Amino acid sequence: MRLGIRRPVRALAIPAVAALILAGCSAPSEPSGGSATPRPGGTLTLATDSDPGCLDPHQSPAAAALLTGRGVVDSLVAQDPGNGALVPWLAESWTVDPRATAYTFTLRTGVTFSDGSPVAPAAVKANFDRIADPATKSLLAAGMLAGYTGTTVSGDRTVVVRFSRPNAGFLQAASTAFLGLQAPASFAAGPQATCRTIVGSGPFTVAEYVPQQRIALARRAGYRWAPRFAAHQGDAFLEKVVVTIASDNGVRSGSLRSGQIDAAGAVAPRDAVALEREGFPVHRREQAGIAYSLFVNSVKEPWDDVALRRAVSRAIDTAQIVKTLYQDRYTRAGSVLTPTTPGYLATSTQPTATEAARMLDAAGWPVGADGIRSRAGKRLSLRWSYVSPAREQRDLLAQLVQQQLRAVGVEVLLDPAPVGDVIASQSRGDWEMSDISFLRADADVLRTVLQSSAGGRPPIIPDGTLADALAAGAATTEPAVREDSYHRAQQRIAEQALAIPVYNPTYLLAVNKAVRGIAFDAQGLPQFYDTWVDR
Amino acid sequence: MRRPRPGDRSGIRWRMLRRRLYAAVPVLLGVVTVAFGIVHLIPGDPVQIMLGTGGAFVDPEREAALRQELRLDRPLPDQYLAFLAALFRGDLGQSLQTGEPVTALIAEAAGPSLALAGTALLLGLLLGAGGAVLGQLTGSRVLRAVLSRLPVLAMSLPAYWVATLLLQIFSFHLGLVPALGSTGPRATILPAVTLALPLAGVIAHVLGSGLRTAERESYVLMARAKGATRTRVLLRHMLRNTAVPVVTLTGTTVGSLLGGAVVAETIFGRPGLGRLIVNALQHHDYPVLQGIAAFLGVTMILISLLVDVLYTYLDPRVVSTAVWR
Amino acid sequence: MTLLAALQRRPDAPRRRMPPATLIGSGLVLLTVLACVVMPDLLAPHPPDAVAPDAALLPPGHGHLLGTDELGRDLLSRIIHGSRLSVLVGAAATLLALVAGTLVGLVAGLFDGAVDAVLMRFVDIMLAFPALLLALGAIAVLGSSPTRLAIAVGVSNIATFARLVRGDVLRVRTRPYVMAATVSGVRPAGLLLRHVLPNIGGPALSLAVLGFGVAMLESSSLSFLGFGPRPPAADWGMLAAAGRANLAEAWWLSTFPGVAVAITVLATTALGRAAQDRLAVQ
Amino acid sequence: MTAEPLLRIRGLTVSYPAAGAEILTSVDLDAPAGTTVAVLGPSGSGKSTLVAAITGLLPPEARTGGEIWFDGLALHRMDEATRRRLRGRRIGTIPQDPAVALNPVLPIGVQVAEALLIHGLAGRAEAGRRAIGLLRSAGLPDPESVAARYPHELSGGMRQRALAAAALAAEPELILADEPTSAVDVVAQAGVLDDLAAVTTGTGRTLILVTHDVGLAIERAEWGVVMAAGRTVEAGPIRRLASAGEHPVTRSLMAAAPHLRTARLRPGSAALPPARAQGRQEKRGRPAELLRLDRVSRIYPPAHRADEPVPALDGVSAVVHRGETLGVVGESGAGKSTLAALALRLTTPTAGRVLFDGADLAGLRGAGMRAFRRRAQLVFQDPYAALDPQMRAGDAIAEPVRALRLTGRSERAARVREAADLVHLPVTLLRRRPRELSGGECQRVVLARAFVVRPDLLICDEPASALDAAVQAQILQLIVDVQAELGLGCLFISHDLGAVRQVADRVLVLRHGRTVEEGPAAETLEKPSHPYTVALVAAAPGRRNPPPPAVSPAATVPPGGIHP
Repeated sequence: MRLGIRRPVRALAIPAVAALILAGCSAPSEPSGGSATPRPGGTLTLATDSDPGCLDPHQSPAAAALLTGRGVVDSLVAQDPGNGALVPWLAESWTVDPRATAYTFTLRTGVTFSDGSPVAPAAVKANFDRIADPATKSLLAAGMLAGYTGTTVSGDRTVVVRFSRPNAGFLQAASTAFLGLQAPASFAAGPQATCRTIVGSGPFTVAEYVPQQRIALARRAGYRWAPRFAAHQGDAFLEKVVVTIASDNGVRSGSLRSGQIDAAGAVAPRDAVALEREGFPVHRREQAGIAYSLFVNSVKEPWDDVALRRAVSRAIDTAQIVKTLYQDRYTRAGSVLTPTTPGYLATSTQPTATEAARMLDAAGWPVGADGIRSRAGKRLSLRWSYVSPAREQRDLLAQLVQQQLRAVGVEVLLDPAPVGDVIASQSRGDWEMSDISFLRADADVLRTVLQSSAGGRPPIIPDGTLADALAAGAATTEPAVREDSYHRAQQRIAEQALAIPVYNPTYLLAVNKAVRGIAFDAQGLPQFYDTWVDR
Repeated sequence: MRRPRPGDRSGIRWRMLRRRLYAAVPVLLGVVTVAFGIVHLIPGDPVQIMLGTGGAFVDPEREAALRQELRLDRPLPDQYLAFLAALFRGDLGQSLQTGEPVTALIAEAAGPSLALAGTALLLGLLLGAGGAVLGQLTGSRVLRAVLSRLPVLAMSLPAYWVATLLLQIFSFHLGLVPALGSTGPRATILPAVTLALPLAGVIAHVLGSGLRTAERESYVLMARAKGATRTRVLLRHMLRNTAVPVVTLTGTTVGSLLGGAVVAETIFGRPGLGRLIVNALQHHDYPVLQGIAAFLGVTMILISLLVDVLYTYLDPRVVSTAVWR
Repeated sequence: MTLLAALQRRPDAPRRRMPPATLIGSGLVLLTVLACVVMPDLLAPHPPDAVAPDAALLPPGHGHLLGTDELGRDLLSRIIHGSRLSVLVGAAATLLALVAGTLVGLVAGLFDGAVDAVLMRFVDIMLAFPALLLALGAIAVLGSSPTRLAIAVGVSNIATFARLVRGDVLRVRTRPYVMAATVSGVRPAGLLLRHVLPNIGGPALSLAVLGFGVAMLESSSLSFLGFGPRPPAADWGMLAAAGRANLAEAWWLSTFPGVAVAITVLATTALGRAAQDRLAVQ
Repeated sequence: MTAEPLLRIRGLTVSYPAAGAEILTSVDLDAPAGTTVAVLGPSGSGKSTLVAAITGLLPPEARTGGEIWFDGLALHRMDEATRRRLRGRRIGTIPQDPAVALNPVLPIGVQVAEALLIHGLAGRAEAGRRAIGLLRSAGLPDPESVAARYPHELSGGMRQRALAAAALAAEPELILADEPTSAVDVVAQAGVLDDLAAVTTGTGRTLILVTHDVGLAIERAEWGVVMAAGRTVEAGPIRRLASAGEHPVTRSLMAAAPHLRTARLRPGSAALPPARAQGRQEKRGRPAELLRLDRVSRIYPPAHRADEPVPALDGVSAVVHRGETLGVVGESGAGKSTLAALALRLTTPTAGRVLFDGADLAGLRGAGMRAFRRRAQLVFQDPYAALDPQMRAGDAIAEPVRALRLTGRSERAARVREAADLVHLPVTLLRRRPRELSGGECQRVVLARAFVVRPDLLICDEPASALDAAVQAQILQLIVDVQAELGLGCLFISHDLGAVRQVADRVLVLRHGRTVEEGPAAETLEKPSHPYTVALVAAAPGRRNPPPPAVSPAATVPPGGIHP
């Protein structure tokens, strides 16, 4: 789950305008035998790797909050995971003014929250006002409403959401659960309360939430307003969805094997291979946004020398990494953006150690006695502080990279640290090498994540040329212009070796044969509205 | 010969207890102070970390506001006094991460922790005492030898290792107990066993050597000289005399069972104080850390009081020595 | 640290002679471990950090006695090199705890009244926290590195040593021979050096041997939780932790490091208890 | 001797193959029904092992041989279960030390009733009632409350009585009493033995009285069996053994028995080499006052505010002159040890003054203090406890010299050797550690440590009571000799009137911290005036004994007697 944050580095996630669409969803062939027609009823038990901490997507930035939140809250618009198009949902139509500062939604009728109250313009206003209100301490959603000046109710079906400055990303953002609509009545109890349970208009309701343990969803009767791309209309098939939290990979896959659960989310590639071998269908979804990439701080001596950065990027054998650590279940990154991200442009070159070594020699860093290059008594080394405990074997990845760079005479000092410390040092700009992966279905992520210097944080990539390109992309809603500027941005990053793309994060969901109708939403998270159990 | 009036026993017990209570006060203060101290020595800025999760959207005003709201802008002494005052009101503040009241978080985590600790304690006592007693009663040299070595073995096994193995064998391969579901009696078995093993070892070791010592005591010989069977001697005479150190240990162990079960909790994905602590450490969640430290401190002190009371029932001498020293 | 408290020998406990086989076995184990600590490079068949992606996750055998990890590194070699961290940290921690603890215990035991009261309160306070927790706190303050790990573990165990030593001191102090020495005009310092220390030193030392095992368990647990030394260096706790990720496919990864810890602790414990019986307070 | 003895032992052997030790090599014993048989012998002679062998409570690793017949039953062939049914039911045992023989965590009543319950002689309630009766008949006042109490709440004497009650609960025919009174005050001692006598004589019961206290044996038993080094060396009517014992061990035992009539030991005798014998006379000066306790009181602060303070010593005055011995007698808790502590300034009086050579001890500091330490020395009750287990005998003796900086390193050795042969301690033993020495040897080391600084005042706290009669005699003789030799003033504390009589010139009788009577030893102990003293003297064993054969103990038994 790249979307949103579980702890540190995914810290910086923001969804945005979806443009192009997420291909690369290879669903395994549904097992033959068993009935083909969906069978209502039954419970699906799913193990996932992290606890949202707070269920309310308005507040929590956690991807985990979306996994369950999506089933409970509906949004004004829906993003078709098939083609990424934004289609009506709670709003049956909408218009945007040219400057992208005013969005007018016409609401669908007859829609009610599970507490019985109607999804009316007032409710929409209540939701957006609440998100924007600092008291809500919204860590992510508020950012999606950047420049929000207010919502006006015009007529019994129409609302206008206004922004002080262009917010081209708002529409797609409105399709995420982060800006989903919740029953205003539930706000009264204050932010704490909605962390424990949320009330929406979705096909499921929150039946139980035991932090660090499980979240149970119950089917809501009389659900009539599924987005059109859904496989069926009406009530969800599943009577109950129980999401248990098990941070340990082995535990999740082990539990699936031993039949203790029906589905294991965020499966480790190696487990996926094993599970497939044992006949468990594994659904795979490559995600959009910033590929897992390494960054060398280009303002720190001596790494301000582009030659060195280039050498390093050539020396890192990403093919070996994805093969060794991810059994090619994750693909090599071709650019700082993943292929499924709008405006993606393959930029990466073939890594060659010999070439890298040559470049380093040329740069005037001879290999020392201990095999590490140095110049004027200064060793050519990089301190890399990454988050521990690491996920996706990123600790091993770090050690592999360390060895690969050592081979060309670059010393890497690994410094695994608690989340807090890593973030702290990043916000101080006090880092030499760091890593980020980051989901968002829009290239604008490059600006908000790598460029933004908000909160006094020095940008991860301070580069004028890049900044201009990204600014251009953000200023317009014109697809052609945007694509062009993002291509320039990626070229700039590649040629300056400002980022070293490693792999494309991918969501792996393993299920037992009885589970049918697994679907992913546009963000790449599994959804259970169409899911049913064949037993 | 000075001796308490026979009837006076319970009175003495309470006097003694009161004295212990007084003694506990400074310890308590110390505990919370240490907690406060350690927590504030931890490098790193909690606000930065909190806002860090907000990513690109941090604006300086909100940071300052937060700082103020969390009293982090005040000098340390002020924070300390505020902390004590709040503590006195039973208010442990709010988590920097979730904003929930710390008391709530602790209450939440304490449940599973207590369940686990309780089960582990029970298992440990059963296994440990059982092993020691069996080793004492059995005629077979072999069994006796084995039982006298097992404890140290049990103590030497790293918890993380035992836990992982148990999980593999019993949950995944045999599928006897669930690895998931965190709580509930069946899911508590494996973690409980993990914690119980070393505890059982400790108890068996202490009880065992205690019994071997008691065996030579002349009151034991006297009892046998009256014609008592080995079993009677063991149960009626030796056990109660050797119980005291075991009780002491059990008491001191509870703390590590409650707060020190991090490893087991991590591996079995259980909620609990241990994980709460580690998580709080990683996010510099001062209030939570202070809260837990204070909570555990109080718990331990209460337990040691309980243990003291237990002594007075187990060993009449304690009552008198407590007063007639 | 109740574990260590439990291993303290009751003064009145009967002496038990340990079968020589056990002692010899333990001795050999420790010698082997020591050898690994002193000259890992000579004993390790492969360099510990050499990755060989093509040889990833090989089961035991095939030129890798204990198999290989996800990066194709030889597990045996990593364990051998890991011994240095594990053992040295354990030893350093124990030394710290022993010295500091003994000091506190002696002072508390010798000067009754205020000094004793204060010190013991202090000890109570430390004992009120589970050892692992204290260590975690210390780590959080100090930051993690082998040295700091050792300090953290050591600090977390001072209280226990202090407690135990004080107990011995009090017992020795009240013996008639100490009174006799006083009558003979021996000054306090003399009492301490000539009578108290010799009579508590033995037990304290043998207890330290046991403490070493305990410290190793504790420190490896900390590394297991991710507060260990910097990769690629890895002590046994870290190795076991790393192994868990792929336990289903590669049981050996976390099994063997765990075994290494277990047998080392077992061996030291055995020797420690033998020593206790020799040096027990009469 | 009557037809078939109730207990007949033939060629009994007990050994520990593992340790390679043979404790009993050959023991024969006949105990006619209805009689009292005393088993005598120095410690280490195997008396207690014998008792354990009869009850069948030897440690599992022990190997036994020979025959034990009890009322026609072959105990030596009997299986554990059957034998267990005899224990407590037909064979009762009264163990040695009442302090540890009672289970500290069970009420007295329960422990007394236990035998009844075990052998199904009574139900719970019934047993409880009978326990109280037993306690009453054992001579315990207010048995109901005693039954409810715990051992630590009773005095030694009461405990011993309770033990007897427990042992006799099931009315066994054979009673084995192992040193039943060695740990009790004289007065209590007499009481317990009278009770035992009461239950045995006439009731046809047989009592086997194991003891090292010959006086007591002579007084209480018809028959005697003397053991030495694991074998019975002589047996017969006790009086014959006393008057005409043949075996040297018998004779030395008898000789060492304390007798109130025996006069104060005279210095000299074989104990002192002639060389020193002369030197003695010169040192005799006219007695000058050495130590004076002037109406001293010592009040210990109560452990708890609620209790009233308890005086351990209350306005006691005493004087010790050079070359003279003041004996202090009284039960434990009478304040004897407090007196010693005050005299040595290990504690300070809460009232009154302690003067040493006219100087008030309270004023002593630094150098003055060390000077005093040199001149006043202490000899302990338990020699093993008084020596640092880690320290070699030689170093222990040297310690005061070193601590007080009396001589340089070179002379020190000489001083030690001198002190050693002053107490007849073989120089070869100086390299040993306490646990490698016998009780007698240890006590010699302790004495040597006291003498090495050539003190003026010697304070002996029960110096011999932990030792065998034979060794005891030697130690007492030694003290007397050295006192004469060095012209020591001596404060001799003991509850053993016999011992006091042998060494003291004057006696001070203490009770509950107050002086009861004081005067010249002979008069006070032979015609006591104060009723309490009368009771004490009456209780003391051996007052009806015949005077001993003229045998010098030191001549017949090697120093230190038989090693444990």
